[in-house]
Amino acid sequence: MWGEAMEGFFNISLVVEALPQLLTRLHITLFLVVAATILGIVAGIIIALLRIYRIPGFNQISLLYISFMRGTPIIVQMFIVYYGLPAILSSVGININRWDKMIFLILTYGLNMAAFLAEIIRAAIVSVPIGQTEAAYAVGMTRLQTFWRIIAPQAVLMGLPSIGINIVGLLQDSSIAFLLGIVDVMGKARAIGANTYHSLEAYVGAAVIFLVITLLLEKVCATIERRLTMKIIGD
Amino acid sequence: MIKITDIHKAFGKNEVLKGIDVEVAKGEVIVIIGPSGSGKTTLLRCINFLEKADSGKMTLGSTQVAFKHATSKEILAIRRQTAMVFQSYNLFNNKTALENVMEGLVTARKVPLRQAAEIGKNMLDKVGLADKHNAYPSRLSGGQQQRVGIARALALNPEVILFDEPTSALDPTLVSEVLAVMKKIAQEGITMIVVTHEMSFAYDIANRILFMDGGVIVEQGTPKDLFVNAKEERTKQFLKRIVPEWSYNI
Amino acid sequence: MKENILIRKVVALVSVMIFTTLIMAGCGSTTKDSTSGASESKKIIIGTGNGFKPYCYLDDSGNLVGYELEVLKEVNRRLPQYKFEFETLDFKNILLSLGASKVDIGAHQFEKNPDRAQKYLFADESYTTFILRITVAKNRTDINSIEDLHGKSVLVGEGGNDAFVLEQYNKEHGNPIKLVYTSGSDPVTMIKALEDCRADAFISIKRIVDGYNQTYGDKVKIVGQPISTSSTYYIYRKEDTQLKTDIDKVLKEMKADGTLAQISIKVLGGDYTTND
Amino acid sequence: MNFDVYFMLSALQESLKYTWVTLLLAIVPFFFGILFGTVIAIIRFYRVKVLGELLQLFVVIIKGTPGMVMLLIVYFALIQGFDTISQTFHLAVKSKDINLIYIAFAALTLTATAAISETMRGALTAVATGQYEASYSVGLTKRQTLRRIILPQALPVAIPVLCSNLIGLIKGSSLVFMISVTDLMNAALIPANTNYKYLEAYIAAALVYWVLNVVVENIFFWLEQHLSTYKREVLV
Repeated sequence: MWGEAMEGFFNISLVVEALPQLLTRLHITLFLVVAATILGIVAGIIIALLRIYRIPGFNQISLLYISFMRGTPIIVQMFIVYYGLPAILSSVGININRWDKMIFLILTYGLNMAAFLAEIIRAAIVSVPIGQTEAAYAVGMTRLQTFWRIIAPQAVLMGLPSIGINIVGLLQDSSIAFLLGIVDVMGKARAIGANTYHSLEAYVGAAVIFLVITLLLEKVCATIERRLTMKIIGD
Repeated sequence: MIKITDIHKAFGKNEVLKGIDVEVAKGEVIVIIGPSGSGKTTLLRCINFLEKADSGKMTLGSTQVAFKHATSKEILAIRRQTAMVFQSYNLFNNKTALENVMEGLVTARKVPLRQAAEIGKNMLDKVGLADKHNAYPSRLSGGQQQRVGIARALALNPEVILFDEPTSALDPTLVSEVLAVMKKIAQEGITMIVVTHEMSFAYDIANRILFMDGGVIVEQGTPKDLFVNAKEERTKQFLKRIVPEWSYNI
Repeated sequence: MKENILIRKVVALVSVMIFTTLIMAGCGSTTKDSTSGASESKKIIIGTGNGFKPYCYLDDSGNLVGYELEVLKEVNRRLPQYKFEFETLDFKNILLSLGASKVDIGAHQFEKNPDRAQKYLFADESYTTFILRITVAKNRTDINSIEDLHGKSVLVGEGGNDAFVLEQYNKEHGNPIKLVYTSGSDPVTMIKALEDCRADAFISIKRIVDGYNQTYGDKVKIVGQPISTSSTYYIYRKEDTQLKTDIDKVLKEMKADGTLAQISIKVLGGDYTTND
Repeated sequence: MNFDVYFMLSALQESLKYTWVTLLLAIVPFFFGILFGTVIAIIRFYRVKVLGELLQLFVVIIKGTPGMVMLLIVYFALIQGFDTISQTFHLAVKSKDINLIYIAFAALTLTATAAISETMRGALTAVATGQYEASYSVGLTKRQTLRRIILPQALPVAIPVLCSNLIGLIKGSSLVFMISVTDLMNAALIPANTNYKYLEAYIAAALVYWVLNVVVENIFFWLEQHLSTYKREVLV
């Protein structure tokens, strides 16, 4: 009875047929996620450092920024970056309006991720005991050396699980990038749906791909975490 | 009153307890000494079923259990006749000193609230914390926390209290306040099994001292038997290493 | 002082990384589908969709195809002073992109209405007709006209012509029809809703409904007279009157010499340039 | 680009009318998510055989599936399942009688359950093992230990993450539009359909979301302070 009723709407063999087509667009999804992650981590570190070093006035700005990024749907942020940013920049004579869409998407997802990561990174850096800094100074390290050689490696270990969760979240969020016309995995699923009217099968195919990437991401994060733990704390 | 026969426990391939027999009479104070890794703490934890021993039997009062096959009902029965004081205190972080002491009474033993509070206050007074009833553990010093831990054990009025290195996490300056409390309750005739590195204290309060090494009881006897007239070479070696610490105090 | 050096170094590092990312992004982009033209010609970006068969959609190999593309390619052939490039966007974002000068023409079967004309410049010359009809489940016999929809619930696509027509009708008749907004891009949920009697009808055009029935097995049908006959137009920014005039002129020619009808027959399977 | 402030205000008004739908769509799944998520977390934390592994699989699958796909799958599965059952038992009630919002609840609850179960598992891990040992040593049962000692300590740890979970739900609930439920985002967008002023509509919706989420954050901050009295004392 179930099969009968679903007939015409869902055909599992179409999911299998959709998979190879969807996989041809996997590199776009992955590129977006990787590029946005790099941008997000770097910008997150900067915001975190500026807050830790209490750059005057920056605290308020960054709090507002983080609050907005956390508090509004990413789709709105996408529109603001894609449409608003060029409008603002064009008023000072810079025309970025016709840049590639991918750049705006990377900016959107990267800046969004930075807001989430800034607090995680800040907490991770602050959680390294003060004694570590003192010990580093005591053996004659400079401030920069202390940060990169002593504090950062320990902070990474603290922050890594949260960063992993955020990357998985970013992957999920990337499923609306097609709204700007990017044909990534989800965009391809929609295109297949529009072409064949079998959208459900195409979406399920996309979900399978997302699921596999999520699993791989989690595995990679767990491995890195284990390796780092062994390297820093010892077995 | 407590009788443990042939207890074995291994962690993987590492055999920590290699067949130990212990018998404790009511009111007796037993102190277990020995080098670290000798299995002292494991023995205590097995008695309270915080670790599950691989084989052996135990009789506690009227309860008789085989370690390996104890049912959860039997485990609960044993736990309700024993109490434990931990090295790292393990006070309930979300409860005040008084609530910590009352928790076992109210929840486990179903003692009415008012009566439990009465007992709890008495016990805290007894360990010298009359003014700290409503303080949370994070507000207390290590010594104070450990005294709450002792009050919590006492309140349950158990057949036996197990002390697992109760002073080794404490600052040296705070050790004496805890030892004083323990000495006081030892004199009240409460059955105690104590694992400790405080030799002079052991000498003071123990009715009997067990020396453990490599998972077995090497030697046991009164403090004098052991500290002055040790028979076994391993005992002598162990005591020699720590002699400077205690010989002055005797 | 040291703090400043640290920050400066970090900022420098980041700038390099962002720059690299941007360059990589530039290389990675493959979404533009350009038509060749003379090198001195003016570049015009067409904003269209990629999920509306048979007007603008992606074929199996991911190329943009459909009626919108074919017509504009022909237009471009006749207007060598321009060089058309196609940019695909979600339906709603085409208009946003037009307003933000990201694209120069909107081509996604847009219908004219006064509200829209306030903000954008509509062409005078249409290039397709859009005849909307009521679509119901195969076994329904009680609905045959728009009056029969009073008190019924009708699925409408957000931003679509169907929604607009019914909203107007409701405005004039005191809201007799219950409109249920859907994403519109997923016919599966819409047809399922009709089948389960969750909704009573939706509004569509005949050739699309035929496509649904081919795909899902005969589940829905068109009933009654058309509820609206309208045409679709290109949309421009207010100031681009020259572009609009040029294209209008070409469209008129294409209609006169039968090219537009030919394209329609080839792509849509019938001449839908003047009637449905 | 000319920005129509008046239209934005009218879109704001529309979205305010539907804010309660968004709140409902977030709070109901959040509530059930905490309920089921905590149970799953406890089962996985104690490594219950078979069931624990099955639940792990469940959590992974849900976490890895984009919300939109989840919603569509639940929509079809629920409607179909419901009609199949009602036909089998010759019930008069049909799936069309169920309000679509319940289907949205079901789909969002699945998402919330998976996310919150991870939150709670993390929080349970954060409670030191000594707390269990102490509880057992005073004779508490496993269940008593969990309820009276472990959960009260895990909850304050979980609160900031739960807050993020709830905010995620509030923002993510706009997907229900896929199955024709109107929430605050789509209420703002509907008037834009006629005049194509989508940017104004999106910004109006964003403002409502922002205010809503700032309020949620403050409530949770207060809750965290309140629930962890025993921790705060050390700071005073």
